[in-house]
Amino acid sequence: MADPQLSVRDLTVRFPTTRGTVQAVNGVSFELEQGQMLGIVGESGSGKSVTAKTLMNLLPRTAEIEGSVMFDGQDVRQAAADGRDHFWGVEMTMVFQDPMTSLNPVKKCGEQIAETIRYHLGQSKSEALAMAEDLLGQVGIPEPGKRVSQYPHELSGGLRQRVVIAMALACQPKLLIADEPTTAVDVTVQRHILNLLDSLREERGMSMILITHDLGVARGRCDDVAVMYAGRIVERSATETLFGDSRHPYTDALLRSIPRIDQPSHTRLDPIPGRPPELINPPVQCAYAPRCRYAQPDCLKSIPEAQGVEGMHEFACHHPANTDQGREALAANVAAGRNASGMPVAGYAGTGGF
Amino acid sequence: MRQLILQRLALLILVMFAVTIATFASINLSDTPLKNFIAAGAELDTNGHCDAIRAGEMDDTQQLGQNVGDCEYIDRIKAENNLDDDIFTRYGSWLGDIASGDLGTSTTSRLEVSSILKDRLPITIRLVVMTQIIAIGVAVPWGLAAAYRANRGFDRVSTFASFGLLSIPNFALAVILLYIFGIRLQWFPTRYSNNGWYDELKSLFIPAITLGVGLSATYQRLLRTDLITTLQDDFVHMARAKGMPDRHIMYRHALRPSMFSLVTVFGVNTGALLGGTLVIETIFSIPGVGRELVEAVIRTDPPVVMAFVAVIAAGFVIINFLVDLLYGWLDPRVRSS
Amino acid sequence: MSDMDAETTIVGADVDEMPDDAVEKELGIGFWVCIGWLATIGLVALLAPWLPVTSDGAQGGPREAPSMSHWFGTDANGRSVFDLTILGARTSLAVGLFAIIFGMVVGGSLGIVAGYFKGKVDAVIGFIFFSLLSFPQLVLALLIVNAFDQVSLFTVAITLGILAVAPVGRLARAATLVFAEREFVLAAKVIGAKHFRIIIRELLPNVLIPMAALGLLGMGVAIVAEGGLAFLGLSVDGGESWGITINDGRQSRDLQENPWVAMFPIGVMFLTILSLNFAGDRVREYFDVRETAF
Amino acid sequence: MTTRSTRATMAKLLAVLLAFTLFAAACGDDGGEGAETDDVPTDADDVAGQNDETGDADFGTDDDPDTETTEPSPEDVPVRGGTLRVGVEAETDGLNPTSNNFAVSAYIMGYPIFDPLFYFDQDGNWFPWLAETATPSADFMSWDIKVREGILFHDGTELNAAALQANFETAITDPIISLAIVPSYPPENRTEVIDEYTLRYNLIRPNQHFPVGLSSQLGMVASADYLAAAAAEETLNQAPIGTGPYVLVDRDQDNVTVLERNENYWRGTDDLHLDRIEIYINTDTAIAAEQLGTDELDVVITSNPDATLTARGIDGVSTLEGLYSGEDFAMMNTSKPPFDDIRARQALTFATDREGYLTFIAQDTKPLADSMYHPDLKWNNPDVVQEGNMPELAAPLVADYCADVPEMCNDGKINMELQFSGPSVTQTRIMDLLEDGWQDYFNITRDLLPQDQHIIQTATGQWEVVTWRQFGAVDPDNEVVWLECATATGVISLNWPKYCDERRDELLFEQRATDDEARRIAIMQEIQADMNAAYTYIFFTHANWTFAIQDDVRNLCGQTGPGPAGAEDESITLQCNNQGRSFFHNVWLEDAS
Repeated sequence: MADPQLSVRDLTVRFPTTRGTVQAVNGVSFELEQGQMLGIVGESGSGKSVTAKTLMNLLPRTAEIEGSVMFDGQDVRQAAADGRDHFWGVEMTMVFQDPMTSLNPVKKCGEQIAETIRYHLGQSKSEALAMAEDLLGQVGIPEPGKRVSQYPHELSGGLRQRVVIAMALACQPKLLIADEPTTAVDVTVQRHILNLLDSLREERGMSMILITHDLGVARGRCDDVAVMYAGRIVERSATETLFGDSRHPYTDALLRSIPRIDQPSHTRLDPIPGRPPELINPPVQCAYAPRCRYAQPDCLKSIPEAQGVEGMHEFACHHPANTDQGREALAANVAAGRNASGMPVAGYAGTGGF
Repeated sequence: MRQLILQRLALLILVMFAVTIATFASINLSDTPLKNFIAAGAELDTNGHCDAIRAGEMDDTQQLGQNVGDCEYIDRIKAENNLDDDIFTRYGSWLGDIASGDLGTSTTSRLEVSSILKDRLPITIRLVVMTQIIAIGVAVPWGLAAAYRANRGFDRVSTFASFGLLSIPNFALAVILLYIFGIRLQWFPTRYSNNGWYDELKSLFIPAITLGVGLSATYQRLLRTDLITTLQDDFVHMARAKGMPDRHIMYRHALRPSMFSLVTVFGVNTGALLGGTLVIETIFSIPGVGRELVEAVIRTDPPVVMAFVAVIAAGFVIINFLVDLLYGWLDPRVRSS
Repeated sequence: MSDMDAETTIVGADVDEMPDDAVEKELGIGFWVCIGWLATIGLVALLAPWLPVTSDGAQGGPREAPSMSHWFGTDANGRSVFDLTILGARTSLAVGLFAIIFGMVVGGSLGIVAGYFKGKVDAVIGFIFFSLLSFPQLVLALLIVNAFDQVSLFTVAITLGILAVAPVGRLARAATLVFAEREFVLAAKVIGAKHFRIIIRELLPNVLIPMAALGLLGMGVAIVAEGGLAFLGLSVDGGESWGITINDGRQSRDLQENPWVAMFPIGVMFLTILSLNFAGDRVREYFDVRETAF
Repeated sequence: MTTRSTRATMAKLLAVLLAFTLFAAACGDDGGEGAETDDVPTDADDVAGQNDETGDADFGTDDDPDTETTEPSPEDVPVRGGTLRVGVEAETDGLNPTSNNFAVSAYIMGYPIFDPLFYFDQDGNWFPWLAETATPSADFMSWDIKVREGILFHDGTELNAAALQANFETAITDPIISLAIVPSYPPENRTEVIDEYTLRYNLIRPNQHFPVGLSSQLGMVASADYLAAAAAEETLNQAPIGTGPYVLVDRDQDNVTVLERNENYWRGTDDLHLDRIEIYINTDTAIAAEQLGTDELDVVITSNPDATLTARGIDGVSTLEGLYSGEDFAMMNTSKPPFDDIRARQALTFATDREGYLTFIAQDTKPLADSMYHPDLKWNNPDVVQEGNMPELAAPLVADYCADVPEMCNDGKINMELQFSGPSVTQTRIMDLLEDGWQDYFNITRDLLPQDQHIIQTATGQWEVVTWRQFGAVDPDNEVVWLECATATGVISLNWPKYCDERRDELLFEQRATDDEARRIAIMQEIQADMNAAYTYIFFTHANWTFAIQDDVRNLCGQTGPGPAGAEDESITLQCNNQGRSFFHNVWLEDAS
């Protein structure tokens, strides 16, 4: 097998603060083949956005980064250190969640797209504007000629997100990272946007990373899904595998929080009891244990190593769900009415129908 | 837009009234030589000589000493100065003159106030413009550099420096700079001169620096704070994700949306500077609005004081109006609302 | 009245998982150093009548260099610059303090009333503030001071106090506008509390914080303004202030041959203004008050 | 329109008072707001030509070791061209000699524009300049002044008797200037045109010194057309038209007044070396003095000790200091309490720190004064000693006074008001110093007034103690006006302290009636003793008007006026540094290119 287009190895990101060092990302590894789509799923604070921003070289200078990130045979971190030009925006680019804020309010839409083209591709202003207009058409914006000279505040949220996408695609990037691209737009346009991204990806043979807190969004679009929790990838596999046969109790909980998994969710995740852990000086234990229905005393003693089939289905859990070991642990906790760290545990109302 | 202009015009007129009435009242509170003179005449005329003279019963040259002190003279001055009118009547007549385009005449030099204004105002305007160019020219790159690496070495040093600059009273700075650059090093003239534009520019340079230094620190701090906020905005991340170079992002993306506080304070200061250069103009012997105003107040020259104060206040209102228009340029959202 | 006091909304940065570097707020050592300096100067000024300092009569020859007997040297009239600086602190600080208190009491009251009642009251008070601001500040001071026969400490303080009214008032108004919409105020209204009570009990304590920050900065401004008046020869008649002493020693000959006359008071004044500015800024930041236009 | 003429009148009123004042006192030390018109014509009895006094007081002195004077050396070859930049202490309201009061700065600007009818030679004797002859009647009750023929004003009109008359009539009907002249003339027929070039002045008292009065502002002759125009349009007071060697080309008030060579000057232009003269106003004269060092000015004229000291310290600059330019003093108003009582006046005198004044204020640039005459002058009474620095003598006097007049006292001290002009650093310093000396015996209220108002309040008697500068006239007869009883009453009193002494009046008029110099000296000495005993003046120091000059400025003291008619080439060397006044028409710049 050829080298994957993107390969992240043991990525660790720390932020020193006055209160201590924040372990935002901890030993994250994954690969992405060209033309594929990877979903990174997790709650706020799971490290998914930090991971994306590491790839995009958007982290504050105070961030301490370890591990390697290779893209098309190029060392991304080295490129960042060298301040390489025409890499981001051309090789890879990113779309942010809120189209209201990702467009500069004081510049015309066309101008914002054109400046990228002018800078990276060296086109003249008028050529770039013409290309911008063309791009706007490609992302399905009606009357692109008019939109070019409009300001962002004159467009609706959905149109704005399309402008952002057009902007991101301006220089034919090989990899697009979409960070919660639909959370901030109207429910009715969410699917349109996602479908647009999907079709654009296919048309252009572009790779994509879709970052979301909503497993439902990932389903049916992503080839692979990585679930992140507290800075680590807790489970990673092909999408269908994950949906059919998840191993990590956290994934399990996420799946259970989606009422109708075959439809894109427009509801927020039902809260999993408890809160994500502090990332400053975390205890040496499974980070999910305090909230885990399966947690056993050994979960509080060591951090579980990744297991399973490398590159196919990996997970990091001492008592994986949907295994005998997991079922035993769960049964014990349900019987005890609490898990190893004292969280109350009751049986599910219905049996999981996976 | 039209409504805004009309509203501003109304405000301008109201402010003009408020300011001129206050000025008129306070300048008329001051003792004037004239009042003292008449008071002295009245004091000496306890035995009613003036009445006798008015009645034609007495030869006026023999009374009250010198001929200027004679009753006729005093009566004439009183009449000519409307000193028997109340302050409202006198204010009214001043307004009438203004309305007919007559700013009056200086009570000492007897020059037309309009011609004094015509001489003085351009000098002060040039000084203010230079000051602001210097202040903005320093503050913008400085603010950008500080915000670019906020809370790092340069920013910390510059924060410290800006506090220092803010805290030097400008008269103290004026004295020090005048001494160093004017007298010791002799790089710049020690007084205003205007043999050609270059010469004038040179002579206004140190005064402009003096005024501009504190301002640049003020501006820098405002710009830095706003820039740091802006730099956390998504569109900045977006621009970086697009691979735009940092310089481009700082100047083309972050700067303009971060200029609201700066522009507001810039406007206020421009207005304030028109009337705030007086100490500096006095120290550097610049024949501008401020110095003339100080001298006119001290020598109690009401027509000059009134006209100058009115012009400065009008300038303040108008500049703030322009700043409001500038908001529109800065942010299209303001424009359309 | 204008858009200048429109509340600027801070665009929430999407820090997401990025750690919030907003450290626990503290005033920091710099703040306490500044307060220490201010306290020292204030104490010295307060105790000056009981200290062995005098401005009466020559303490030495004219323009003597600093020495053990005259730490800051002597001025043209042979008076000790050290003594003058201490006595000047009395005037300068008193003027600054009084001016800003006046500004806070008058401007603060007007601003709160304007912000609370809004409508016509606000329009009228706003207009007063705007007119005061459009008056060239030092000229206004000049006019007022000039209208008095005898310029006393009180005259100067009141004059500079009047200058402080508009800036403080506008800040108080803006802060009141914000707090007047808060739940606790609305709740008080609902239970039928009297306006006066709401203003005093609910609004004042909240509005005081930004005012205090501005007050520290404003005191610095007032002290500098007094110096400006002194430079125009219109400060306290026959008194001592930093501005007066600096003005006495500002001629180039003095700067060249006896710089101590101007430089020591400039230094002390600078440190004091710096302390006020820095402390004010820390207080502002501590209570998260946005930097205002004025 | 009404308002304008009103203000004009008001301004004139002010100027009147200024015209009377020889003072500058108050302010002269600092910013030269001083107005000095000392040449008030009086009925002096010295006969023209017999003026053998050598009281040319205002001359570069050699009694001060620091003083250097620039003496022209015979080998000096004049250089033609260049601009002379002169710094003066104050702006003048205008330059119309018939309606603006002339102080030092106005003379500096005015002398090059207007030739005077008469001026003084090096020995202090008058000689005719624009005038050709001055012929008194036998009883000295009238004088015929004949002007030289063929002289044109800058506007092309001719100087003749009619022009002279126009100047005189304008001046005598001007509320300001008239004050100085009206008392000497009859109400009717004051002047008569005798012929094309001769005007007769009729006086009410015999006057042997009549031409002396025409050496200053009153002797400057402006074009008649100009005067008529200026009467209608007052701004023309800023654009004077004379016959002088330089023409006004630009005047930017409070900044600079620019003069250029008059290429049609009646004496020819060969000796008018400078192309241009620029007179700059700089109220901070210490800075002005520094501008010599920075080569921004060529000459600075100042009475400020700091400026004098600064100038002395600059390489390549020399000073020409005039110590006979008048006296600095404090005076007391005897027309109202507390200083109507000699005990209060004595107490104030004794408590005065004259030594402090010399050390701190004068900084030894000028000597202590005991009377109105410098010891070098023959008029001086060497036996008169100004008291001061004896506070111990003040205590019993104050106690005594307060026992008698308790309502004027508080806490055993006499209440008094100290009036001074400003704002001015030097004035404030003087007040601080005086107050330090006086405050143990007096409760002092300060009254800081702008210059104009200070003068008016003083002239109209609304004061108690002021500081002043006065005296210093070449001829003692010119001091009569300050000292006689006649001017001690009325709304305006030139005898400021309002102190009337019949005996002194007799002496003053006896002096006026004689040309016996020994007798005049004896009289003046007696008057000095009387003044000393009356305790109305507390003399501090003699004044010092300083010309600070760059070394490349040549011939300031070698300048000449025209010789007798028909022999104009036999030029007469002029008196130099006359109380801060000077001509510049023969000056040249060594390095002019």
